[in-house]
Amino acid sequence: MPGVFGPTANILTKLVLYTLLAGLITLAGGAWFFPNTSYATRVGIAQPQPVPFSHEHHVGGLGLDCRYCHTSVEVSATAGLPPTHTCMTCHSQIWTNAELLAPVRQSLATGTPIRWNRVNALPDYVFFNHGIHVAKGVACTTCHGPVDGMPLTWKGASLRMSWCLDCHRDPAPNLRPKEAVFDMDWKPTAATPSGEQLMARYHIHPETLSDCSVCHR
Amino acid sequence: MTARKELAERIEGRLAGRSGRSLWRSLDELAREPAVLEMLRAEFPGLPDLAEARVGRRRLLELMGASFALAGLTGCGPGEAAGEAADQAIPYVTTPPGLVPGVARHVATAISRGGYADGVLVVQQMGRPVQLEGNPDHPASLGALDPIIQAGILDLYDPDRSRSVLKAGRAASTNGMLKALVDRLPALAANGGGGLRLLTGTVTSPTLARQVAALKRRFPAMQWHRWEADGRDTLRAGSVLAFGRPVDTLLHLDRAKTILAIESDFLDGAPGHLRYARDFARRRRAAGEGRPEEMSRLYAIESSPTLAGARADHRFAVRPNEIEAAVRALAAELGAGPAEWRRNAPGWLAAVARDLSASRSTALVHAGPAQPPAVHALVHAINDALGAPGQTVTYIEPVEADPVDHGDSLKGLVADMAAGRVDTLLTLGANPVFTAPADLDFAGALAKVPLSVHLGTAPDETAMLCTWHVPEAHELERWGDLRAFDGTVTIQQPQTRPLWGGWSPQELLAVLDGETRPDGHAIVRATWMERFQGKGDADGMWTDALRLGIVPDSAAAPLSVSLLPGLADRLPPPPASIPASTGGGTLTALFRPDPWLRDGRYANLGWLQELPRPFTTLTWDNALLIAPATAERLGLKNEDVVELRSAAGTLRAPVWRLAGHAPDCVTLPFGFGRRVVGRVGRDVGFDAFPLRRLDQLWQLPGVELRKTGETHRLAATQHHQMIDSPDAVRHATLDAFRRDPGFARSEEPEHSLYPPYEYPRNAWGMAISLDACIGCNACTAACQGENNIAVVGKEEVLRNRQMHWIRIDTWYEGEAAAPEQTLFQPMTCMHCENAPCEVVCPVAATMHDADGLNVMVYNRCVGTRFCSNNCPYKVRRFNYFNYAADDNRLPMSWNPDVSVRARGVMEKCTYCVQRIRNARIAADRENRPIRDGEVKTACQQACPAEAIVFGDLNDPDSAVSRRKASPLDYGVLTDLNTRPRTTYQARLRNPNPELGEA
Amino acid sequence: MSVRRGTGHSLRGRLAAFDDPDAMLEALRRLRQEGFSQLEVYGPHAVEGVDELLGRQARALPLIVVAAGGLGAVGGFFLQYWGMALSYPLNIGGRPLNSWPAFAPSTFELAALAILLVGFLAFCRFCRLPRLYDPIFDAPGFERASQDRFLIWIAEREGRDDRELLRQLLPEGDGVRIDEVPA
Amino acid sequence: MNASTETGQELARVVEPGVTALAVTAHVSGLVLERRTPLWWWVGFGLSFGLFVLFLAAVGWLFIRGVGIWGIDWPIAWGFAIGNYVWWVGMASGGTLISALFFLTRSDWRSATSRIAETMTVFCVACAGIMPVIHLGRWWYFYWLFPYPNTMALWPQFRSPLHWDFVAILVYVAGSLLFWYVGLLPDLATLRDRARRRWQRIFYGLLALGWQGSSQHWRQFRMLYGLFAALMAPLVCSIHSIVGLDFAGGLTPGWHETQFPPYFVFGAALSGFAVVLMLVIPLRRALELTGVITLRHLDVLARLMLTASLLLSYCYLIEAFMPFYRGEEREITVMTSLLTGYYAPWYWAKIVLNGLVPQLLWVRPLRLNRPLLFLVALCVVIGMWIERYVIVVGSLHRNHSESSWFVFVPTVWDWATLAGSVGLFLTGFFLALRFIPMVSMFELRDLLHKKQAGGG
Repeated sequence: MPGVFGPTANILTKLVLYTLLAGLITLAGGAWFFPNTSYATRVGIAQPQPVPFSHEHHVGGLGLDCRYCHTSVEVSATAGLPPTHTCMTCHSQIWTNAELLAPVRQSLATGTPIRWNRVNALPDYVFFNHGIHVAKGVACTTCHGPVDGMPLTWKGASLRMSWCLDCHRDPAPNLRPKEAVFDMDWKPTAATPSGEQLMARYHIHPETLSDCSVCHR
Repeated sequence: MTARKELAERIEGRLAGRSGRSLWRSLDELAREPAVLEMLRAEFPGLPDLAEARVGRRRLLELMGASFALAGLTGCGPGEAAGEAADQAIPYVTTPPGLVPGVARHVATAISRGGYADGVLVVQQMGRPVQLEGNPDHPASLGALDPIIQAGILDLYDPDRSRSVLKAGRAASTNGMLKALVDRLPALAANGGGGLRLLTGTVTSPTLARQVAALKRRFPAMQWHRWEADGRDTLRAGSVLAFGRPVDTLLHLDRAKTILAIESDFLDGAPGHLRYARDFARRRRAAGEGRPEEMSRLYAIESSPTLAGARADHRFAVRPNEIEAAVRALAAELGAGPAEWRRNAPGWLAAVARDLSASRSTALVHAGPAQPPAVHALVHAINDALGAPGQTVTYIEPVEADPVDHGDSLKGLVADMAAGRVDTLLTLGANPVFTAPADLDFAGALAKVPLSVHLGTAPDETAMLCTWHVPEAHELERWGDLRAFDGTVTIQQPQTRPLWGGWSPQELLAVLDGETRPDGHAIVRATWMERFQGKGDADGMWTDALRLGIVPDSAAAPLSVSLLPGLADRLPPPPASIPASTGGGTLTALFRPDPWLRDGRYANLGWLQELPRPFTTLTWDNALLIAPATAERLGLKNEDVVELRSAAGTLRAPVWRLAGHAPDCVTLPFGFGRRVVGRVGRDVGFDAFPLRRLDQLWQLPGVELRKTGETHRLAATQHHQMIDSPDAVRHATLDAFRRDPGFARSEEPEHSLYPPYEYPRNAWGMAISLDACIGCNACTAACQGENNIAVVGKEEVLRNRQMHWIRIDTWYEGEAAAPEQTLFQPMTCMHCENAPCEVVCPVAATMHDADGLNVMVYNRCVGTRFCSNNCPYKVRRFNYFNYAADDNRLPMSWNPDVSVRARGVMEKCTYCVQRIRNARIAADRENRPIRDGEVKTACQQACPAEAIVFGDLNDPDSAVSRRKASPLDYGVLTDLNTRPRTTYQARLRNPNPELGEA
Repeated sequence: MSVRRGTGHSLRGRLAAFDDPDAMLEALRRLRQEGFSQLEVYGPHAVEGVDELLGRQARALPLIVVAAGGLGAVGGFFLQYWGMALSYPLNIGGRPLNSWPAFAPSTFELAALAILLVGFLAFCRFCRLPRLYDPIFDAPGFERASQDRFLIWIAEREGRDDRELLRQLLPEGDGVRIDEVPA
Repeated sequence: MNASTETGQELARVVEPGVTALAVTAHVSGLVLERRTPLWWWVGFGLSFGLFVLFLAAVGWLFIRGVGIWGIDWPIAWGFAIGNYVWWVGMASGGTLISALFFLTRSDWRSATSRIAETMTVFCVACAGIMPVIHLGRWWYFYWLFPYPNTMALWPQFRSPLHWDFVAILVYVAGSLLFWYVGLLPDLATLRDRARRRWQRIFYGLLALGWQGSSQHWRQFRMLYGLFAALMAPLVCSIHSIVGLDFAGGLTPGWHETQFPPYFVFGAALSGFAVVLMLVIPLRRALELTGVITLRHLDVLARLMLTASLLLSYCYLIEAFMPFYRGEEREITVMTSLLTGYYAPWYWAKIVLNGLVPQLLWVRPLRLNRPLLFLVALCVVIGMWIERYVIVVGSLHRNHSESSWFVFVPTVWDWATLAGSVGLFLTGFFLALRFIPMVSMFELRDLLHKKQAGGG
């Protein structure tokens, strides 16, 4: 009685086995790389907004200071979104009937706030505090990217736990003098103190910064 | 009792809306009908958009910022802690002045309890109140708070609160109500307000008093009635007996060396009890702090256990009728009464009397509101004989506005109503249909009143039976003023726009003055401008008063009153030992307010329902409390349902044997069994009011119990109590302490295989003084509020799944009949340095941080529950279900600084890490270390007795380090080498040598 | 071309079937004496002596397995040490970062895992499994090799005709028959 | 006397006279290949499957609502799930011990029973593996126990006994599966070659991976099998020691016991042998295997069970004695409450079922009385579940903190999960009965050959 399988069976077996192997490898690789794709992190992907507000224009162009709109960034956990009122301080004077700004005017008129689409969102169990970061010389651009170059705002960094930890474990490279925190195009000069010096100056102790309770309560 | 049954039927009739189920159902359905919806919208700009989708906690914060209307009373808690996808950020249109998003503000105001003010600081986040803390500047709270006041925040956000005007129990328009009232005015004006009656609870509000006075001028014939179900009539009457005039008595426990508490409520419920607790505890702690001579001695005589009794060095559990006899005998002993009173005095009395008179002028006697006027009169006499006035007690003008006898007042009202002499009845805040003595049949009389308007924060029994119900603005939503136990005035300022519109009593009263859109702010301000006039800058004083939370030096001046002679003859005859059995029974029933629900007004607050009652640790139920011996005699076990029969009627109640309860009497806590109440308070406990009669408000003799054979499961949180001093609770007498100061210390295993970790920055630790703890549960409530601890409900408590992070363990020493002493031990996470829980977690969801906190990371927890098994203190709590989501509260009422835990996650005390972290951030921003006392845990803050101290162990001068330096300091289960950061200071007792080591 | 051990049938040969393993052994011995080197034995169970006669041993497997165990242990321990002490050092209940005693059980288990997996893979490799098709399966009566017959496969020697010799060596009958194996 | 000598000879025989290699092969493979599925199979499978559906229902509801549907409370946060896990994994040990340990000891009686035992092991381990997962409050995050690089930069906490356990069960699953499968290879080849229906030839052909039975195959096979056996024996001990450490690693009085590792190994062995007996006794009749599974086998298994029971009883004695000897107050509290308290009935049930009942097996006639033997085994299996229940719950309900003492009351869902897991096991086992040869044919061939050689 002849055997069950023909010669092709062996080739097929090999084929199947190697495909499985390849599949496994791709899966693993995917699992490794996917989280860091901009698709997963949303980094660099501009968010549509009810009003196409351009940081590029307001910050890069007009040179508005971050704090003009994000008033509470130095004292509070949240940087604070500008109330409609803030927009209208200027836009009651200029572009008073620009089509683009209709929602803003309407908001002020009806007293219903503008619903912006969130760009940087953290889960409820993460407690981030802007005030302390600004106070310790972490610049806006360090996390939010070159905001002055964003026609529509996008996410500057993945805001992943591992990403946070990178800096919390070794802050030095990401520090700059307090005064320069809001400076969009700041470059370290020979005069600028090193990260280590800044850490000393601002009493930053990395050994305490990777505690879970720093961000989770 | 027919009247009651009939009442029940009538209420049911009113409730029988289209759904036929409950008022709320019918209202919701009504609200879904476009027409009604339109009408309601017109009425309330703040009415929620019922189509609002569910919103997470953090999102809600922003929404809140936008406006309350947007907040969307989505009635659902947070779901899985993950952030929602496609979420939005919603800024203000215009930022309210002085508001910084994400930064908490503290605003001073006051909340009333039984009419008296407790000063609070409201913690505001994004312009909404999220928490209540005590106002340190307020004499009645001194920064502490009791559970009831803390629950005020829950009350504010209670989704079952009254949302619209009701006519005969159906949603109606405010204008209709206004019209009805205003139309009545001419007629009233014509007959001088003959048929106009006002019914309130205890009122201390100067504004309200002013308004009533004004109204009286306009309608001379109108009358103002008062009814407070757990009021203080007896004290008032007592002072009238003694001094011929009503006075309030202030206690100075800080000066009292020897105290006699006659079923006194000075630790649990009396106006100023927080203050009293602090003064008392300070003197109790004295010995441990090296001043043994200052330690006070407390005697207690009582039938139904009180917190004061639990802290007494000698506690005498006696039958109710024996109390007055004892007090008379004591009066005689101290020369404040005829010698024949001394007859059949209990043996211990002489010794007590000697001790009292030995410490003249530092002695103090106080009796609780359940004691008859005679006792109070005698107490005055005794205090007088002891030279207490001016020393340990001071008398002041009654704080209550225009004090009257509530009983008589209500009786008169009902009589007139029944006789049809009342055509307009305004009920402000009170709920007489539920709380009035049964023999009056208030409901029956109410039916005869053509126009009855009820003002209340929730639709209650009275609201259902009045022709109109008006939603009352919560005390955090309105302007008003209140006086504290010592007369200090606080001006209440609104913390938020009324969630559902709502009127303040002042505003409603103003309507009678013809104003149809009265302005509460103006009314209250008018009062004070008037008073401030001539004292200088009135506006400045007004703003100061608002800022401080008190009107400076508004406390009442001491009053010098003298005993009228011949007290002995004026006293009503003492009750016969056992009154000629009226119901055949030989037992006496004692009516006492439930410690948390009081007269039932807080029945819909989950925190209070689930907060264990002192001694019994019962939740979600009241029970007929009875002495173990008596229960033995009657063959009753816990949870047996008995039928209680008396002349006043019968009722069925489950039994709970309570160690230390006096024999031959039973305690019936009232405040449960509400008929018309929100989702939380529905069908909880039994209603004791039906047995309460005007002439027998506090005790009902001639009661008998019949076993029904049924049982009713009672949800207690502690199942093993009677034990001879477990190692965890250590105590000794003052003498023993003098002989061996270190008695509490236990040797710790010094050797460890592990190299110790260093905590160079801070080493947070806690010290809890059993000497100070009075077992009031304020810490548990505070923790629940601060840390977003969910309410789980009776079924889950029966499974022993309550979530409280800090619990009060109760222990008895001695035998059940008359325990020698009751010990309270607040138990919470010890933050062990060698934490057994951490090692066994397979995912590192719990670990130590650099400051030595035992940290719990909820979002990492997978729920193996090994940590709970391995925790020797059993202080970890597990979310067996999605409790937070099932909790009946608005999303906006959670504390935004703390994660709301999801299903399947372990949780526990974190030493309020969110507060520590905020302090750390503040300190780091200023590049300075955290100051001692800068971080207060919620439990520490709320504790009236200063039993809990928290701070940095690295700082030798910190309060906590000093506490731990006490010789009484000891750690629990340290033999396991857990090295707990929380330690206790042992309890000391100061017994009278004459009475032996009782 | 040479015979690939254990399987090779790319070249012609003959298949001698035996009912009794001892007869098979006897025959095998004779074949060896006659200088037949390219032989393979098939049977429903292992027969003592065959390996000796064919001069083969399975030395590699145990060595590989032991090596795998060693690597598994080292890797396993390092994984734990890395996670607890290097990658994210945390103060867990005051225990040392390198709590080696606590790492011991997992280390053992991981070593075992390595042994199991590597052992199985190595086994497959040496037996060249899976190999669903093999010409030998087509040999008539080969299916009995997994039931009750013992087969000796004798490779045809280059340029020699052993038919005669084999007929002498392995007389047919009494449970012995010889078949030609197609290439 | 005649009769007894006869039984004497019977007991000496691992194979009844007249059984030939081909006959065994034909019969065993026939069971799988030709024989019409018998009624008893359909009935048994139907019932098991019913229970299995119950399991799915229970777990489904659990996933919807949360572990709160169980009776677990505070302080007793572990309940049936853990008890069941230990129970199942304990029974699993039976197969591994018989086929691995007694392979090393070259015990000839092992051959006929090893397959049944190993198959049992595989499905027991499956049941065991599920329990810890559904036990989790957030089961959907169970993969956090795997040490894999992640965006949170976090690792599992390797110090936790639970993590040891996780690793151990993982390895044990892999081990028992491989051991079982490798042992099957030659038989699968036999089936492949005997099969007539096409699907059977393909099915078994694929499973057999092209096994040829060449001397090369056999050589590697025996080497590997030997190595695996040598590994599985310590492995099975290690996993039960680790399960023991799950408890001993905690400081709950009643758990914190240095003797737990061996304690759990003995317990596992006991329940393992018991469950093998429970399967073998009916199967040797149902599958007409009396020829190869003789009274000798039953006798040996019975004696093994007795031995294990004695070992375990010794542990019970120590467990009860130690607290009083140490005078450690809290341990005394636990022990006394076990002896006299709420859980006393369970405690004594475990003593009787695991300690006393097996003592019957001292008497040979009782050992040979199959129904009785079956009952004894059943008692032991139940007894071992109770033992785990008492260990998990009994200790927790008298923990260090008196104020939190409480009891555990199982809910209907607890019982449903337990019963359902039995269904899961039986469903799998019945399927195996249908498609897997229940006796290791090649080993028997080997055995018979040796017997002939040895002139047996």
